[in-house]
This record gives sequence, structure tokens and C-alpha cells, in this order.
Amino acid sequence: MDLNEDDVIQIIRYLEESDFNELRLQIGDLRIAVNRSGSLAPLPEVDQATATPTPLAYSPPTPPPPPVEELAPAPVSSVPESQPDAVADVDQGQLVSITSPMLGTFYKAPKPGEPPFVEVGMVVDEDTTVCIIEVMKLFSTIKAEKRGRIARVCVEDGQLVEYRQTLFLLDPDVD
Amino acid sequence: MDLNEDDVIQIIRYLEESDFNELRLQIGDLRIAVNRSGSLAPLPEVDQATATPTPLAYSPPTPPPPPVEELAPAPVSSVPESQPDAVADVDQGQLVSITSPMLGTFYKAPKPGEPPFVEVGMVVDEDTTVCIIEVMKLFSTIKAEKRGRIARVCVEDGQLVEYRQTLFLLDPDVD
Amino acid sequence: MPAITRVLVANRGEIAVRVIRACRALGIETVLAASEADGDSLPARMADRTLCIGPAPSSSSYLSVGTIVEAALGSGSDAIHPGYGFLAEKPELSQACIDNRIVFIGPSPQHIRTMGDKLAARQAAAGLGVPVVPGSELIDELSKASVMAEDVGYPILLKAAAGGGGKGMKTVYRPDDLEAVYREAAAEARSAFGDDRLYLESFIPNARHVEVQVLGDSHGNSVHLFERDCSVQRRYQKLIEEAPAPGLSGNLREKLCQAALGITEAIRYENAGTVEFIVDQDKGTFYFLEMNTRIQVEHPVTEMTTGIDLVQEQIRVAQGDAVGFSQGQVSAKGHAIECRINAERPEDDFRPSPGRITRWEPPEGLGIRVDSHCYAGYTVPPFYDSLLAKLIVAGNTRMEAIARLQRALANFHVEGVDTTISFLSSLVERADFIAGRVNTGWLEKVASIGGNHR
Amino acid sequence: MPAITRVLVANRGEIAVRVIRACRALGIETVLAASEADGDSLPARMADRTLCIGPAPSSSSYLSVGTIVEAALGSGSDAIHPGYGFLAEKPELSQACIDNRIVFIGPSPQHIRTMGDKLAARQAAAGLGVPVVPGSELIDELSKASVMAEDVGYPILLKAAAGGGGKGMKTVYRPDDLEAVYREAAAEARSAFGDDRLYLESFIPNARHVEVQVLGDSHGNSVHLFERDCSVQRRYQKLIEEAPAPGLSGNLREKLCQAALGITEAIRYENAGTVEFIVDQDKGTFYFLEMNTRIQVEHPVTEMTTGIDLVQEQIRVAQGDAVGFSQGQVSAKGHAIECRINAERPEDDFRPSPGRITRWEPPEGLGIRVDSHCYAGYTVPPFYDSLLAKLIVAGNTRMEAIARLQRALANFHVEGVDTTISFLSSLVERADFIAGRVNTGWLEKVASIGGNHR
Repeated sequence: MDLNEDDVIQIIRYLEESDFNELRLQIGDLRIAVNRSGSLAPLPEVDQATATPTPLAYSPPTPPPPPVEELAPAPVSSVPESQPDAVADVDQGQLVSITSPMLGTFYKAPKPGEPPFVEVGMVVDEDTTVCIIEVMKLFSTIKAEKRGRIARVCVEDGQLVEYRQTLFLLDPDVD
Repeated sequence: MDLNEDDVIQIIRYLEESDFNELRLQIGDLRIAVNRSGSLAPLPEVDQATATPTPLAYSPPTPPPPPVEELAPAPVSSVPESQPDAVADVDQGQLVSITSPMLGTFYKAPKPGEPPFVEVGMVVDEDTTVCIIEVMKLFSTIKAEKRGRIARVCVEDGQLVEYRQTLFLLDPDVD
Repeated sequence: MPAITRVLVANRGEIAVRVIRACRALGIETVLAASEADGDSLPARMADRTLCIGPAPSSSSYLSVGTIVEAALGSGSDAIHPGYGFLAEKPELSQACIDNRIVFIGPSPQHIRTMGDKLAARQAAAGLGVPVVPGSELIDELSKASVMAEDVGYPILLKAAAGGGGKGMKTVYRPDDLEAVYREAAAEARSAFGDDRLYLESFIPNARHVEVQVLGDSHGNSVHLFERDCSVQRRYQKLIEEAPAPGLSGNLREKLCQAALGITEAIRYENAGTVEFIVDQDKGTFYFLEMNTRIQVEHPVTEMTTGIDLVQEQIRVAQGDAVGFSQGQVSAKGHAIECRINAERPEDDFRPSPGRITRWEPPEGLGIRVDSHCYAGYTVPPFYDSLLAKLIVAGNTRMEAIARLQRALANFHVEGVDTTISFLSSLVERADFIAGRVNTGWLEKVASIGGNHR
Repeated sequence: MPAITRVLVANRGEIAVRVIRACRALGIETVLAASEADGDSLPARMADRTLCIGPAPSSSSYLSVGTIVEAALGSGSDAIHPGYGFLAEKPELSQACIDNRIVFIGPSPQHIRTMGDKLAARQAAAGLGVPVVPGSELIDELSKASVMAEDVGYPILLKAAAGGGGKGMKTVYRPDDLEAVYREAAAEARSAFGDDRLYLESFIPNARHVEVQVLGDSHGNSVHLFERDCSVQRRYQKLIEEAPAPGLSGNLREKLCQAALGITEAIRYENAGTVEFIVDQDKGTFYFLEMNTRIQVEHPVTEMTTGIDLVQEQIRVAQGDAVGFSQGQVSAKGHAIECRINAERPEDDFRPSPGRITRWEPPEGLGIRVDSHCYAGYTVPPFYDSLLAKLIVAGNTRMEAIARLQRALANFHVEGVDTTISFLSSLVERADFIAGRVNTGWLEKVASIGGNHR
């Protein structure tokens, strides 16, 4: 690649002075996405202390315009707002598993359309029914067998689960 | 190989008429061990019913003479008298395992030189101590945790055993 | 019937590897149903997907019909290959496949049921004019057994109607022993099969076990693929199998193959099967023994002499294809011998030796084939049979095959578990074996005097 | 010290694979200590022997010092490599190795202990004239914290003395928040380390994380292998690391490397270590942060630019060899970038996504290296961290490396589990990243506004 880093930075600066909120371009092999709303102020050469504090507050996102220039097909990844769940703040090592005692089909609710036996955040004890496993029209209700808070449902309704497959993660620390 | 099957059979017959109880030879690639005491009578062509009953009784083995002729080094396998143990007559599928609850060193007896906790044929119940597992000078006595007859000791005294390694096989059918 | 696209392999060990290879060759995806003990096995690594179907004991995993069918349905498999053993000859699995619109790669439940009842099979063969061992109908009470035994003539063999693998099978040499042996055999049959019905047959002391491979399709075609000799047995477990059968005249071979083909055609058998015969070496006669409605452990010797892939043929005929060749196109060339390498201690009454394999170097070279699921680092679990590998050799002549087998066994290096390799080595050097002078009792006699054989 | 002949690898995942490869290259045997959940892992297949050391939870397996040492002794291993995480920075394992005459491939228990106590390390650095972030001694009671915080000036950062991985680390922007945040941080530190001692530092808003790789031997030699920039972090977990650090002047680079080397020499540090610094981009200054006494996840970027195999060097110096090169012989060429591919759902707050990998096609080609333990069919267990692979690219220039990284990420195909691949793809296309305009807060800002970035 013949492109010089300084050239690239000059191009980026030029684009940032334009009116677009966001655009994408490809220079040689390099793909660049310029997004003004998510961009930091230009970076000073750190050894030459300019003492210009960089604002860390960001303006609220604006809806993206259609791409103006797209020189090559670029895979687009969607990164929606973060949605913390019960697991995010729990150390993975502390969680315990509720595993399937058999291979079969997992059902989260007593019947289709009914509310699930358990949901994330619910506290279960040894005798709480957490799901149904079906093997050839034989329906077995599965108990939690341990006490804790449901931190994650690991399988989808109607999914085939294996013997000893983890169905739920449980945070035992509910006191 | 140029050797014809009939030639080989003729050679074997000739050798069997000699005075040796046992000898080995190599013809081309083929190794042949002739052992008169363990040999059946010559095989008739089965379609031409000779109606000569083949004796199935064998004379007691005689001590082997030193090999008379050994044209090539031949691996020698020792096949001593069969020694049935408690496992031989038990269907493998019926046996249950006593496994190690930890990685460590297996000791079959309370102290070196003392009789082992259990031996093949002994009936154990849930609370019978079957061995000791040592981890860094920490000695844990291991209980059978189930009832049955020891069908096999699967590890050697002083051997490193892994977590969940089978230590003993137990025949649960002791009634 | 639509083409099979995904096969659930309901077995383990070398036959699971064998089935996966056959599927791959046909461009079919594989799902392996594995017990917890087999999660890191070679077939589990080879399959496109592996499902853990249950704990190590086969009663809760490999023998659970419902779980196997659920695994097939849940994984989108359109066929099940049962291998051998486990559910291969349980009509329940074949039936459950029909009920759930899954292709069972094997015969219909009716065929399995008829041939699985040894007495019914015997009657079917006799009805077709195939000679059966002189013997009785079902013995309904002990008192009748002594009359029947006198009719047939001692020594007699007591057999379980539901039998297989030698369980419930006992020889009675004298009338005085009958009652005790009868009770013993009935108890063994009850424990093994949940069915203590026995029948009796004349015991043939100088017998060879010769079986014929057959194949039928849904279009009414049946072919045989010649015979195998499996006379080297220990407690009715085969150790060495070969094709063609040594010492069998062309005339007798032709009669055996035609009898097997006749049964296959008469019952319109579909898929691969084996018709087993007893050859009385003293009388030069043969008798129908039973029919196995599965692919057999020893199928490779037939593949080596005929050049036909039997497992691929199983899959093809199961999906409705016609057998890929006519009887006239089947020919057997040269000689092939298979040895079963087991994790056992021959010097300790062949007791199983499970454990971790630390060295695994099978022989390689011209005319050598090894079917195995083992590798260095593999742990042989204590829950299943002890078969580690099948070593199959082929040569232009029987002598060439034996010499090759001797060398291959000498170059088969396994450490970590005890094996039958050196025992087999000494066996295939014996003049009796080389000269073809064996019967079904030979191995046990040799093994019992083996202590003095160097 | 005698040459190492057999290494017990006391770790899992990609670093276990990495250590086994290094051992192989040196002709050293390997024994893997694996939990029950990792029995069928790639390192378990690669190691000469695998020992199952306990159940899946790491507290009963990978974190059990006694079990690990027993496994080394019982398997005849003469050395233990702890990898990173788990026991790598526990002085107990290093000490137990000394007590049992096993070589610990890492530093002495004293070095681990001193550098593991963040406050002690800070004092050691300050004593050597290396700048440390303006801040306090240990806070023994909350009432003193407010005085100390006023001294340093808000915003401040509360840190756990026993800390690491961001646990117990909290920013306080205003005096009113101090008490609540202090209690929260202390509770987190107690839960993570069993030690709730905190200290406080000035919070540097526009900071880069730059670290220097060092290596010392038992002959008193110390070298540095230049720096790495690890500013792209999420909750103090590094996601992208590169060498050399972008936008760092030659003057500042030289100062950092010399400061790191000075600490290494002064404490006579042995084995591989990393001295971490904070670079204040607004002031153009740097501060000592901590020293990590292990091989680090991001070591490959240094290997790619210097051509030195750091894990092999670890083993060599552990067995008593001198570092294989002088400072003058170390030079860094080109630019290398590492991305951590995790089994996580970025759109769901990066929550872990364990499960079975059904497709695994890492990119290949010039300048691309993938360190991983994954394969199609591997099940990512839910018990451990979510690192699937490290994708490392090298180029002659930073722009070439970035373009290569973009292509490599586009050609990295994984199915069955959710991964961070497409998230990383969008990240390395951002003008800020390409222009080198990032700080340690950048990624969290980008991720939180990412919903509108297409």
C-alpha cells in the first residue's frame, strides 16, 4: 500500500470539515468510516503538551443519513444500545448451571402461549419447575434442584437440548 | 510369495512326523510354529465326508524344548494358563464404577505393607473405605458410596489418578 | 423415497467411524449420538455434529430408542444408521423410524423380529428346504427336554430362543447333566434377554462357522457376496474371520451361497444381512444356524475380496435405490483375513483392560486396512466392548495374506492398555491355522494349553 | 539448573495451545492439566498427556494449587507453565514449585507478591524515580479519603490494593459521590480479592494505556522489547492492542522503555513481565501504573514486530539460560495489531455466548496469525472467559496493518456462537481509530452511541 498515514489523516480532517454526519470511503485497501457525532477532537502529538482538554461529553446521536459514497461493499454491523442483563454484573465463575437430565426438546412454558415457568431475575428454589423436556411425546418437568436467581436462559423454546447441556445459569448468591 | 498352500501343508505334515514337540521356521515371509501337542488331526476336504471323527481331547502339555531352528527373530508371546477373575463371568455392562473424586495418588492400603482396604470378590457397602487419595500430603479416605462386590481394582498402588478416573469396578448384583 | 441428506449415527467406536466415512463418501451429513463417555471420541470429532444423548451406561444412552429417535428428529436427520450391537437388531427402533418418517438403514421390524427369534428363523429356513441342525421345537418343560435330547442324540446344545452372542448356550454331554445345565442356561437367557425359552440342537463337535453376506433392496433384488469363515472363536465371540473360507469345496460353497440367497429372496429381505451356517467337517454337511439382520463386525473381509462398499450399499438401498450390481457382477478375488484387536489381557482370561492409550501406531502398507476409532491419548472407557481395531489384510493367496497379517501384527504398536495383538501374533503362526485345520473349538483348546506355547 | 524435559501446562484455551507449541519447538514434552469441561479441547488433543484435574468450576480445578502441583509431580513434569490468569500471578504456586523442586516458568513468589500489591509496586516505582499518578497511600478510613481526594483533585479514581482487571476500580467526579462510590468499590474489591483495601489516584480523562514488555534472567540480564498500546478497552478489558504505540514521540517512547527496564533491573526481575503506564495525552506526561508478572494475552504483537518468541524465552530463562540476545540486538520492525475475538453479543452488553461452534474458518495469508483453541464442533463452555481467538496482523506500516486487519476480520467466519468479529470490523474502520485518535474511554463512548453507527 502506498498510502501514507499523514495523507490518510489529512483526508479524514478534510472530510470532517464537510457537512456530512457520516460517510464511508475506501482508499486503496483501507476502508474508512467517518462519523462526526462519534469522533474525538484531533489528537495532538502527545509529547508536545498542548494542554487542550478533550471533551468527553458526546452530543446525542442523530439519525444516520443514507450513505453518500460507498466505493466497495462493506459489511455493516448493527450495534444497538447496550442492554445490560442479569449476567452482566455477575462474575461468570460464580454462576451455577441447571443442566438437562436427558436429551430432548426444551419447552419454557407449560403450554404454547402461556407465560414461561421462569424468567431472568426470578429466584427459584430446589422444587421450582423451570422447564419441560420432551422425548417422543413424553413430557418431563424439570426442577431447579438448587436455589438461586435465574441469571440467564441459555436455550430457546423448542430447541433440542443434549444430555447435561446447560439450560439456565443461576446466581446462587440471593441472600 | 511363490509358496503354494499345498507345499506349506506338505511341509507341516513332514515336520509333524518328526520327533520334535515344537519348532518354528520361516518359509519366505511366512512364519510357522509347529506344536504337536496342540495340533489337530489333518483336515479332510470337508466336501468329501471322510467320517473320521476328530478327537477333541488334548494330551496334557509337555514342557517346550528349546527352539531347534529359528530362521528369523520372532516375537514371543507368553500365554499362561487362564486365570479367571471376578470379572470374567460378569457382563461388563452391569458393572458400576467407583471413581476418584479428585486428582491425586492412589493408595490401596492404610499404610505400606498393610493389607489393602478391599480386594476383588469383597462385598462393600456405601460406607466401606476402599482406598486413600493423597494430594500434597493431604490424605483423603474414599468410601465406596454404593453397595456391591469388587469386580476389579483398576489402578495400581501409588499411581496418579485423575479426577473421575475409575478406581474400582463393582458388581452391584450381590443378592 | 427421497435421497438421504443427514444420517444420525446411533453407535460408537470403529463402526461409528466406518459409517461416518461411508456417509462422507456419499456427500451425506452426519450427526453422532454419543454417550457422555464418548464426547471426545474420534467419531465425535469426525461427525458434522455430535449430540450427547445420555450418561455412559448404554441402557440410558445407546439402548434408549426414544432418545435416539428424538435426537434424529431434533437434529433434522432423515435417517438412522444403527451400526452393530446396541439397537441394530431391536425391531423397536426400526418401527419407531417408520412411525416418525425416518429412514432406518437396516431391515424392516418384521424381518428383524422373525430372524431375531432363533426358532422362528429355523422354521423359516427349514420350510425353504435349507437343512437345519437336527433338533427340537421350543422346550416348554424340562421333562420334555430329556425325551427330545434322546431323540436328537447326545451331545446336545441348549440354546436361547431369543439368543445371541453365546448367552444361554450350553453343551450337554450326558443325560445326567441335562437338568442342571438346563436350569443354568434358562437363568442366563432370562438375565440376558428377559426370555428364558430354550430349544435344543445336536452338538456338532468338529464344526466350522461359515456365513454368507447377502444384500436385498426394495425392488425385489437380492444378491449374495460369498462366504466368510469365522471359526476362530472364543466363547462364541469371533476373533479371526476370513474370506473365502479355507478348505471349503467349490461345490459346498455354491450350495451355501444359494441357500443364503434363497432365504433372502423368499422373505424379500431388504438391506445387508448375513446367513450363518454350521459346516460339519466330519460329515461334509452344512446346516442353517441363524440370520443376522445388521452389518457385521467382519464385513470388511467381504469388502476386500469383492471390492464392494457394504455400508454405502446399505445407505443406498435404504433410500430406495436398487442394489448397484447384479449377482453376475459380484466376484471375489484373492484372500482377506480380519483380526479383532481388543483391549484385553489374554493371560488373564481375556479380561478387559480399559484405560488411556499412550501409544497407537497401527501398521500401514499394501494390502493392510485398519478400521479403528483409537488414537494416542484416547481413553478406552470401561463401559462398552473392548474392540480397539480391526486389522484387515488382503493378498493374492491365503499364504500371502497370512504372511502379511503376521508382519502387520508385529508392526502394530499399542501402549497404555493391554491388547490381544501378541496373542493373535502367536495364533496366526500356528501350523493348524496356516494349514486351515481349525474348528469352532480350536481357539479355546489352544488358549488353554497356550502357557506352554512359545 | 537442568534442562526442562516435561512441562505441566496449568491453563486452558489458546494460551495452553501456545505453550504446547513453544514446548514442542524446544523438544519438551507436555502434560495438560484440564478440567472435566476441557477434556476434549484442542490443547488436550495436542498435549502428550492430559490429566483431568477436577470439575468444570475453576475454583476446584485451574485454581487449585495443590492439585496442580500433585499433577506435575505425579506425571513426572519438571516444570509448570501457568499461562495467564488463573494461578499465573498467585505467589502460592510459584512458592509450591520451589518447595517441590519444580521449575515455575515465571517469576519468584517475592516478585509476584511485591508487584501484585498495587500500592507496594507504586512505592517501588516512585522510589526508583519513575513518575506515578498523583495519589494517596492506603486509605484506612473513609473520613480520610475525602481529605486525600481534595489534595489530589477531582475527578479521582478509587483502586483496590489487591486489584486487577478493573475490579474495585471506580471514578469519582464530585465530592458528594465519594462515600457511596467508596463503599461500592470496597465491596467489589472484597468480593473479588477478599481484600477491601483501597487507594486513590488522580483520574486522567484523556489517557492512553501503553505498556513495555520486559524480560529478565537469573544471570542479572534485563532487556525490554519496546511498547504496546492497549487503549481500546471496555471496562478495563483490552480489545485491540498494537505495537508500536501510535502517536507516541520517539522521546516519550525511549523514556517509557528506559523506566520499565530500570524497574526490571532494580528488582532483579526474572522471566517475562510487563510494565504498564498511563500516558496523559493532554499533558504529554506518563505515569507508572503497575507491573504484570506473567506472559500477557497481547504478547504476540511484540513477537510480530521483534521476531522474538516470548514463550520460548520464558522457558529458556526459567531453566537457567541467559536471555538469548542483548538489548542492542532487539529491534522492532513494521506494525502489528491484535484483536481479541470473544464469544459475546456486543449488542447485548457483550454478554457471553457459550455454545457449540458449528463453523470455524479463520482468515489465512501473509501477515496474518491466529492464536486459538477453537475448531468446528468445539463447544465453548460457559465456565471460563469468552476469548475464542486472537487475530494478529502485521504490516510494514500501520495503514497496511489496518487494511489487512479489516480484510482478515471480513474473512473470519464463525457460526454457532455470537462473536465480536463484526463489532471489531466496524471499530477498525472508524476514522478515529485509523487516525490514532483514541483514549482509554473511547471504546465505551463508541459502543454506547454505536446504535446509530452504520
